[in-house]
Amino acid sequence: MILSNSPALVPLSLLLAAIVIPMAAFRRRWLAYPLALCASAFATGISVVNIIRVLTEGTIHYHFGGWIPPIGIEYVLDPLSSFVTLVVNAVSLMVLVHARRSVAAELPDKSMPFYAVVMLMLTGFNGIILTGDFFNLYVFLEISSLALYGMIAVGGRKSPIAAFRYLIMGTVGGSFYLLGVGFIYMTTGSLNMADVARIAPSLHQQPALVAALGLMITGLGIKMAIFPLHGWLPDAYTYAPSASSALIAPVGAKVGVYAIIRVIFYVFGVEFVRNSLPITEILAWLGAIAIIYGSIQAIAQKEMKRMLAYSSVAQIGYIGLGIGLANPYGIIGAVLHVMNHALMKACLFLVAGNYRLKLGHSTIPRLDHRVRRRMPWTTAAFTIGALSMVGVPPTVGFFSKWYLALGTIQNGRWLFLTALLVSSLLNAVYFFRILEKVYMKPLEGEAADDGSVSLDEAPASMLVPTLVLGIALLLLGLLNAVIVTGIISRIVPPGM
Amino acid sequence: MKTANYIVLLLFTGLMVYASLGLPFRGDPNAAIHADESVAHSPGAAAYYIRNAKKDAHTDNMVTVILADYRGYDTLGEETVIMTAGLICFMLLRRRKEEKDENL
Amino acid sequence: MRTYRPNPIVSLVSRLVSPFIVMFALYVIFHGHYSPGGGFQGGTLIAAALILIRLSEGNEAAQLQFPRSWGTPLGSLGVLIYFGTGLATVLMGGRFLDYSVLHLSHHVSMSRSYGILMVEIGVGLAVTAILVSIFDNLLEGNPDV
Amino acid sequence: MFDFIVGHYAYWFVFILMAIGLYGMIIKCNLVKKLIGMSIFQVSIILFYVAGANKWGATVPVADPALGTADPAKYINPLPHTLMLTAIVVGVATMGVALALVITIYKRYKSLDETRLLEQMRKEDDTE
Repeated sequence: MILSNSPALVPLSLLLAAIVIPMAAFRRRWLAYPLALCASAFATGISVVNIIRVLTEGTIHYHFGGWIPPIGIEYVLDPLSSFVTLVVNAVSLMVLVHARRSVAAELPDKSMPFYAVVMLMLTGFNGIILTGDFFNLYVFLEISSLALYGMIAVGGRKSPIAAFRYLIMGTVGGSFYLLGVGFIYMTTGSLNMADVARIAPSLHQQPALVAALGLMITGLGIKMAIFPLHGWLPDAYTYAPSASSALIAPVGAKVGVYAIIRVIFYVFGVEFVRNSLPITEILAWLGAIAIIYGSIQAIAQKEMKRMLAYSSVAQIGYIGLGIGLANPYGIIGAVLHVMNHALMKACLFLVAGNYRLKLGHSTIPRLDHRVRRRMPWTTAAFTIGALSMVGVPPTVGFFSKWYLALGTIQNGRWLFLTALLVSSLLNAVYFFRILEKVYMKPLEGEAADDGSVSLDEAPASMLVPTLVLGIALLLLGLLNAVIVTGIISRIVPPGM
Repeated sequence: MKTANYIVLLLFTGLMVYASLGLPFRGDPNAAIHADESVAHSPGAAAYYIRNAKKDAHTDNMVTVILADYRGYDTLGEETVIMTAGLICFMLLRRRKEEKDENL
Repeated sequence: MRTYRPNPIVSLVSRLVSPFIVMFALYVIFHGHYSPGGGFQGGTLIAAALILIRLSEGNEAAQLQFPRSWGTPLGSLGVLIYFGTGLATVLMGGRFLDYSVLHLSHHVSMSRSYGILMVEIGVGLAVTAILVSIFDNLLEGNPDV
Repeated sequence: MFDFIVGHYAYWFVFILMAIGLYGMIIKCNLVKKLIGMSIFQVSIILFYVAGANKWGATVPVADPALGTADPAKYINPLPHTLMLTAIVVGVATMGVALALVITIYKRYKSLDETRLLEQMRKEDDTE
């Protein structure tokens, strides 16, 4: 029974937790956290089962209510969706383990609704990833967006403004997507993605279908925060509470990326897209601009969370570039970077959270070598994360850049290759200035108070997930070939 | 910034007018959304609902049957959306007991 | 803090109308199978009746009718009714929300009909409770009240 | 030509509404006016779907024993109506959250003007 319903169980178990938490934890606040953790762990377990099933049995279709697709709603479990659900759930589980202390410190009286909203956000993400129906995707997109607005707005004094700006942008995005679905439905008469993929080629560049493609990519681009539409991202990540930004940053924008990959490569197909609007070309250019712009902005920031937010803009640029190249290496690089960036960003945001808890701040100019003495393990995790962001070989960050570079070479786009190389240098600038502060010997005058610094590491519940993610960055880098040949190479859509 | 927004607005309106050229005539019973069978020979959902809703669920109102049965999962999502909104309002606006006493 | 002055006409009319709104709402929910209507529409109407009392009689008096603290748990209960129906279908061996396996009646189609009714009741309860709770929370957060 | 106008004028009016809503959302500075624009935009999308569901000479999608259910041409398309019920609920939920945010912002800053709010936010950033 669990096996035959396994695709649906991932979002449903999280949804059940979201329903039960407000009832069970209304009087007993302490129940909220264990329930959320159990649901997240269960969802991760089911995602592992799903990926094994996909690798052995091939693509699995799950029909809700037993109705076949154009009539009812279906979930599609293929290598891409099973891989992305596993990444989203595993990273969120790690961050949730870490979140207990920082939620208790920052949102002491709001823990019950906070965990329920986190569960709803994850329900929305998993629903978006697994669904094979356009309108169902919209519903789950709105669930996750609403939950994101709420999670951002519970922060400090400035967070409601950031959340409101995100809400306006996000609603424009969601409505554009819904309008695009309307055009698709009016011209093809179907809401099922596979069905539309069969019908669309016979309609020959119908204006309404072309407009639908443009509207959907714009709408999802806002959710993904690709360069000119990224305005909501830095404020939202900076002013959200630590636990929220650590949960949102690794996986939040990736869902938009995933939906764009689905729409471009699996529904309309590369041929249709190339002949109608130069969407892939635009995405590649925007990606390249975002890489440079985000990196330069990140250098200028003083606050660690804000710096990481701008570096997210740059990293999403890499993914946009990979999608825009529209060749097998580009897709492999983009999907691999979805996983890598989720792991790296989670690791770095957890480090920022640890610093905030123990030092009371995460401002870059105020970090110095004493931090290394005081929190050696956290600093070690930070070092691995930073090296991975720069793209130093044994870490995962190197391999996705490698595939993206191969993709640019295959298409002969030397300008994009230059952008990739320059951005690595810029990444090195903004991470090494922190590493320099932490590792270099102090100046003569400051050496006096060296002895007074004692070991004061973050508590185990926060340290363990940080270290697990740090080790995962190294380990998955070494196992990279297995992942690419085993799963990601099967993702490359047909006809490419 | 303002000019950029006006340009976005103009672009959007232009795109919409362009798109409307390809839309089927309103009320045309032969349009793709009303069709029995799509171009790719998959069954057309709307015609199927009209024919079979009464038979399948013993219910006259087709909208109810689609809402709760054929596309019931969408409606579960809809309930989840409104529950999310309720929880967020609760999280943002509900004051603590002590705070309330101070204000009174 | 604004003071509340009762107005006899407003009070009388809203007290008089409110039960009829609730009755009509129940008709909309339960007659949704045969005429336009359903859980969401009916739930909104019940919420309108409750909010009408809150507006005319003042927030304190209305607490006797539907206490503020019920909103979130009752809303979750409504969603749980919907979810539970789906879970029951899974436990009976069908796909999620496949009401035909519930065997509520001899005929498969009647079984589906009852399944739809259960779901609509859940929707109505959730919408009622959550709309009232959103109203209460907006009122509570309002700096001028 | 005239046929084309008769077949499409409803969509054009909906697009005008959309442009008005989008204007309110991205150009107006007052937060509540933005929300009014958002509401107009969402309602215009609902109208777009419902306009597309129309069939000349058909009736509401409630099975009528006198008409039977064998001929789909006798009932208008029920699917867009169902989808829009869901979209209405999503709009209501978004509006609820947005109003909660507006109340919180007003409580903290005593202003609803976006440019002034952003100015104040940057000023607070610098003093920290």
